[in-house]
Amino acid sequence: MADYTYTLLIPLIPLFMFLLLGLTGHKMKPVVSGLIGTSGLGIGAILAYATAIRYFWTGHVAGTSYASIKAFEVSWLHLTEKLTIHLGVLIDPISVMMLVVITTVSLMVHIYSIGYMKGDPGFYRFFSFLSLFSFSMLGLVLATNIFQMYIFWELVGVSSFLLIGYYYEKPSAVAASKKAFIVTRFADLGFLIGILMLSFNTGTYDFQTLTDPHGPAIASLGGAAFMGMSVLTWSLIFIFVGGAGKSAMFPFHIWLPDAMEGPTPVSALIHAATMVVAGVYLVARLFPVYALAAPDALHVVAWIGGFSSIFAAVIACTQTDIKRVLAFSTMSQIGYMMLSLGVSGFGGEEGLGFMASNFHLFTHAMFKALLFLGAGAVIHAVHSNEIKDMGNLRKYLPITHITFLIACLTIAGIPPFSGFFSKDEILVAAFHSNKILFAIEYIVAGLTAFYMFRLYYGIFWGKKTHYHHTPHESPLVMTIPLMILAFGSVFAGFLPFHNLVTSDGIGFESHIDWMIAIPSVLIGVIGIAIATVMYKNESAIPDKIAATFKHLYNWAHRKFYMDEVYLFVTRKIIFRYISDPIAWFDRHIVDGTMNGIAGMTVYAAYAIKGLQSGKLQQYAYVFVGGTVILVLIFVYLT
Amino acid sequence: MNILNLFIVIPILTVVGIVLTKDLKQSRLVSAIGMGVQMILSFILVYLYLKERATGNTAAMLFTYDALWFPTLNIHYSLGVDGISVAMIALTGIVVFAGIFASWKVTYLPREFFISLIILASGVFGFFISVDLFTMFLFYELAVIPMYLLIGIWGSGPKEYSAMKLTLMLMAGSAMLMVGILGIYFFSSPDHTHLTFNLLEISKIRIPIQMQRFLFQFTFIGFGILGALFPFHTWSPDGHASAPTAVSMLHAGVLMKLGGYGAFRVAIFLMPEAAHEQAWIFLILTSVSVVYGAFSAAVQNDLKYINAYSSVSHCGLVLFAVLMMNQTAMNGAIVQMISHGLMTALFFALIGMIYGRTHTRIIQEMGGLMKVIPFLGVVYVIAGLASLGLPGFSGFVAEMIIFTGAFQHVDVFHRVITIVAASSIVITAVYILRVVGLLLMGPIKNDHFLHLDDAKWYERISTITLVLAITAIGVAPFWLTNMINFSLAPIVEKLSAIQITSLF
Amino acid sequence: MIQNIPLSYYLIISTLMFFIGIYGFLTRRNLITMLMSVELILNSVNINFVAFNRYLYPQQLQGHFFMLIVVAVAAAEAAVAIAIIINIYRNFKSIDVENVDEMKY
Amino acid sequence: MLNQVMFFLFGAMIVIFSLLTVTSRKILRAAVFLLFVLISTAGLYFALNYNFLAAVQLTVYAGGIVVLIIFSILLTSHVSERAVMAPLKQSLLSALATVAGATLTLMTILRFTFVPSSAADPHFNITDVGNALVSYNRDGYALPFEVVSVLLLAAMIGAIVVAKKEKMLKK
Repeated sequence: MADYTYTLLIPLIPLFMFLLLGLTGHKMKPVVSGLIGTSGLGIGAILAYATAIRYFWTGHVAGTSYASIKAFEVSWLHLTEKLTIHLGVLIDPISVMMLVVITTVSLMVHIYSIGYMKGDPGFYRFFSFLSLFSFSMLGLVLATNIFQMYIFWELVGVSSFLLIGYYYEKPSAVAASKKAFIVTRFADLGFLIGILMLSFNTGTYDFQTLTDPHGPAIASLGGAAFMGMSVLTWSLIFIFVGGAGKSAMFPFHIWLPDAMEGPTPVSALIHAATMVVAGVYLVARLFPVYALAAPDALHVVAWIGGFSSIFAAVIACTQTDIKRVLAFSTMSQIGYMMLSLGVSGFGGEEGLGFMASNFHLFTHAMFKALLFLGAGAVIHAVHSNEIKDMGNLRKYLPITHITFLIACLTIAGIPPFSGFFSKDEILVAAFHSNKILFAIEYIVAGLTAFYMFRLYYGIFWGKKTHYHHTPHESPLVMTIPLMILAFGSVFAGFLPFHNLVTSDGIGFESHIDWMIAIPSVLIGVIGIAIATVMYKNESAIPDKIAATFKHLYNWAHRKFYMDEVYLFVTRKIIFRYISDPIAWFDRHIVDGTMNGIAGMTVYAAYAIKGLQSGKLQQYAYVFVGGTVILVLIFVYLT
Repeated sequence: MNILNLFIVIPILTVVGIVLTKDLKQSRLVSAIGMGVQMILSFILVYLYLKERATGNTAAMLFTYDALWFPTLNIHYSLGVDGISVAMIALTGIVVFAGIFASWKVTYLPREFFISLIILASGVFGFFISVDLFTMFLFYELAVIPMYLLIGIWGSGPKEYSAMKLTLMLMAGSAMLMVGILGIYFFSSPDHTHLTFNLLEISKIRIPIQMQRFLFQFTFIGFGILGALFPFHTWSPDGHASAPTAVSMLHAGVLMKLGGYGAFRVAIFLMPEAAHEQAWIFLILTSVSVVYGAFSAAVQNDLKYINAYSSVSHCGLVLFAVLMMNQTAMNGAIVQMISHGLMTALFFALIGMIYGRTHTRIIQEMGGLMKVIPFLGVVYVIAGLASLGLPGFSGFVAEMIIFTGAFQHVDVFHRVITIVAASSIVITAVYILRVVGLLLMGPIKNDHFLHLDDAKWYERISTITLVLAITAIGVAPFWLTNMINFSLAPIVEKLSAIQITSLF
Repeated sequence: MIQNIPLSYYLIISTLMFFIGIYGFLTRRNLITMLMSVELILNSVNINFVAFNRYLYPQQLQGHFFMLIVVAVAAAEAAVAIAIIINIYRNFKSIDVENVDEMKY
Repeated sequence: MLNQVMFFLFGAMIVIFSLLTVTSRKILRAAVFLLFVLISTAGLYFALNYNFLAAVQLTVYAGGIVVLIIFSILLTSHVSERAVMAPLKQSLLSALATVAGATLTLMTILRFTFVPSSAADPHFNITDVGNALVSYNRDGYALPFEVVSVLLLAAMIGAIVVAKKEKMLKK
């Protein structure tokens, strides 16, 4: 077995960069700090590629399954006799794939940010946070056990919080960062409960032990049943809640659109390509347990994914902030991945959905990062997020235009771009499992094509907009990452994923099912066509349609009032009906009781003090009366 | 000379030294040196302890020292430490040291201030090294009493009220405690011939169950009041809000730990049967504390109140874990004590520093401070993140050990209540982020705040010491937990020897 | 000679005198009259001592001496009390007991 | 027979004059009533054949204390001054307590049967009393005698000190 210990360096280098930049960054020149951060990621990316090539090709004996290798592990915290938290590096197909995704996108974002964040006073802070995020994300995907994953899961959440709130003087950014953290934190509670239940029942945190099809975890799948489902199922559902929180699945998705308050490269890195797919990765990581021991939990995953994908797609059609459109699109695409995992079986052809999900994760990372970075370039040029402030930009931003178009075609599933391949696999998997979900996915495919081209036309074609100063193409340091990612978007589809990333590590034959692919392409094309008619040139059709379906439009535009529901729950219920009464209760009832006791003591003291009146005859009276009563009691009443 | 005696001697010498000084500069220098030595001494103690254990010494208490003090009642001046107390001593050393630097600018009666502070500290040290219940109680009182002066004289706001409230409630706790301790004393010998106050000797016998039922409540509530057990926690917000910075630090950071430590060392250790029987009541109370404190903190507007309620929540978790009575949860309780001690001391230090600059503690009146005082801002964020349980800081370690340990309980009731308590991590995030958002981020609301100075060197010493300690535990908790585990093992063995009858 | 009169008659008289004295002590406002009430009380006790001595232990002298001592104490008490009363009168210009209530709280 | 008459006469006088002492509105008159009470008590002692005691009663009480009281009355109030009486409520409550106490005591006394000593009438004289008073033997009263002397001395000095004028104190 090959030695992969060096992979430890992949997360550790960004950590070192974080500490270096965080502690000494304020003394550096901005560019230097940017270059340091980027170079750290560069080394990481090279190591990741080397690992991937070694693992999948050069170091791999053809025809055998891809083993899962514990490259490194130390015991960190001993909890009980059975449970010990380890920190380590686990190398297996999905972690290697994620390594490649994360380092690639992160590197691109680093390079891009050198241009994008130029002149920002917190330059070094930005790069140190990016490094922190990269470290956490890499640690997450390399986790050897579920607790390590939880640790990095939290770290990822915090770096996301820090980066969303990067413009900390902007109240909306602060609010968004808080929202993101708290919503995901709430979901993480579910994750934690899931971990506690899972570890209580299986006595291990270790992924290899947990996911071993013949291991104790899956063998002990029974356990006490609760509400018709085994405890294991419940624990897996709770764990999925954590994943749903990070991956912005319904109903935890509300933080994602607001998270767009962060700098655009951050949105590209965290809220499009890497962190938000952590939920998918989590389910994929525990996939054998889900598939073999708790199919019910997997159904939950599938339905939540399916619902989220169509829900987000509908909202995306009505949003006017380009980053929010992309955010909902992200949510929709992650719904795809979740659904794909949910409909998958375990092993061989059965595991098509698993493969498709990871495949889509891979391609999605490329094209969604590209879309965000492109959007960033546009925003950089026009200093606005709103579609209405844009239009006809294709002349000013040619490179951005072309790369953006490629990304749009990719996400719409037009062959031969990579999105077509991954999406097709998902559709096939869904088709073989559940026809309703399959139908949903068809609709979503159409909607996706529609809103992406609505966005594309809105930005690069459409109305003639007058700009205060002529928009100009971004510098090379920003456009080169665009081009590289565009290259990835186009060609990533040709990777033989079905041989590399499978549910049981054994490759299988996969081919395009044209009976499913052709209609899906057609639907995509129809979506594009409608968008072309409506948005290519200024036209009144969109407004008319919006007027016709006024209520639906309003509902979708307001994101189905989910924010309001949450606000209601937090502001009204939690703050007004729980916290405020508790605080009041504490100040007045609990503390009042304490003060009351003190007050009674004082009152009693005053009352007793009054007896001491100085009136001699009163004393004598009490004395006499007391004596009489005592005599009465002791002589006659006893 | 036994090293433990030094923990009493050095504060006394320091106090004498301060008496001899003339002004603020000299007295704070003497205090800083004295407490610096004390801190180093506590680290040396940790080192010596580990070394001693490494040589295979498995006695329950190390470095024991015993002198007969009052023969008629068989009271001894008896010292000794195990892994738990060593850890607590290290915590105290750090917090006191940081506290001295946080009160660098006390101008009103500085000598008296430092003397009271150090007497308080010596009480805490004495409490942790005592093996004899009587001396333990004596030191406990020694730690509580100066609090009245410190808050009543150097406090702010309604300081007389707060000082009175705090002292009276803690005294009520002491009264219950004294009943408990005397009760234990009179049942410390099965044939009533050799009554003793010695913890270890008492632990070998079995106090009659009827007495345990009665005494357990007294001792547990007595210590629980100091450990902010719901509904006896209300001294905490008022007391902390009025106390001067260093006192808040010491009080929340160390003194409240006396409650948890005592509840564990005296109440549960000596009366395990009653503890098992009555744990459920207190588990409910503590889990209420945990959640309730967090919810209360979410709507407070005064920084100190927020932190005081947060302390209620976190200290509730300590007692909660202690009551779970298994090795892991108890270990977590001790780590949580240390972690919370450091975090809350850091918080109070920062609040004091911010208050010293802005002259307000109402969060709505501040905003955007990150831009003007970046050092303090960053440290505040670190403290906040540590408090809400971010991996890499001590809070996460402690909470995770507690929750994992508590969830290992065979009883369903205990597991359910663990989930209830665990839900506090979300609410904690809510109030911490609320403060961070309102205080440090957003636009600056008051022009006066534009010209604030960032931390001075002494403030940096204070905060950096604490941050380093928090991070050290967060990154490498294993040495701490191992140290604690070793000493916990016999205690837990004793506890688990008892037949547990499930309540539900 | 004494056979015709039972001991309890003496006791009844002394009891009545005692309680009349108490009544006086409780109701008179003038300190001197209160002192007089006290004398009544003491006197009633003397009657008891003497009567018991005479009826129950005629051979012994305890009753005598108690009575004598009480008389002496009463004399001393009266002397000191009157000194105090005069002093009070000097300070308060009154010997009404209602006015002398400084010693409180 | 005469004996009984004497007893009832003195008894009635004691009760009546006691009542008058505590109810009279003129202070001087109250003092005189007190004198009568004390004299009647002396009469009772005579009836009991305790002549020495009766004599002491007359000289010390009637002669000494009452005179002292009358002096002080004259010093502190006007002869014609009418005493302020307690309010009705106080009187009633006091009467209630007093009557209750008296009833209780009387009930107790009457329930108990005293058996008078069957011994012969004593025939000791003043000499015996005097001897016993200064005797330090088993039945002697030298110690109480001395104690009372000291007490009287102390009272005397105390009374002088207390009653002395401020001016004199300052010197």
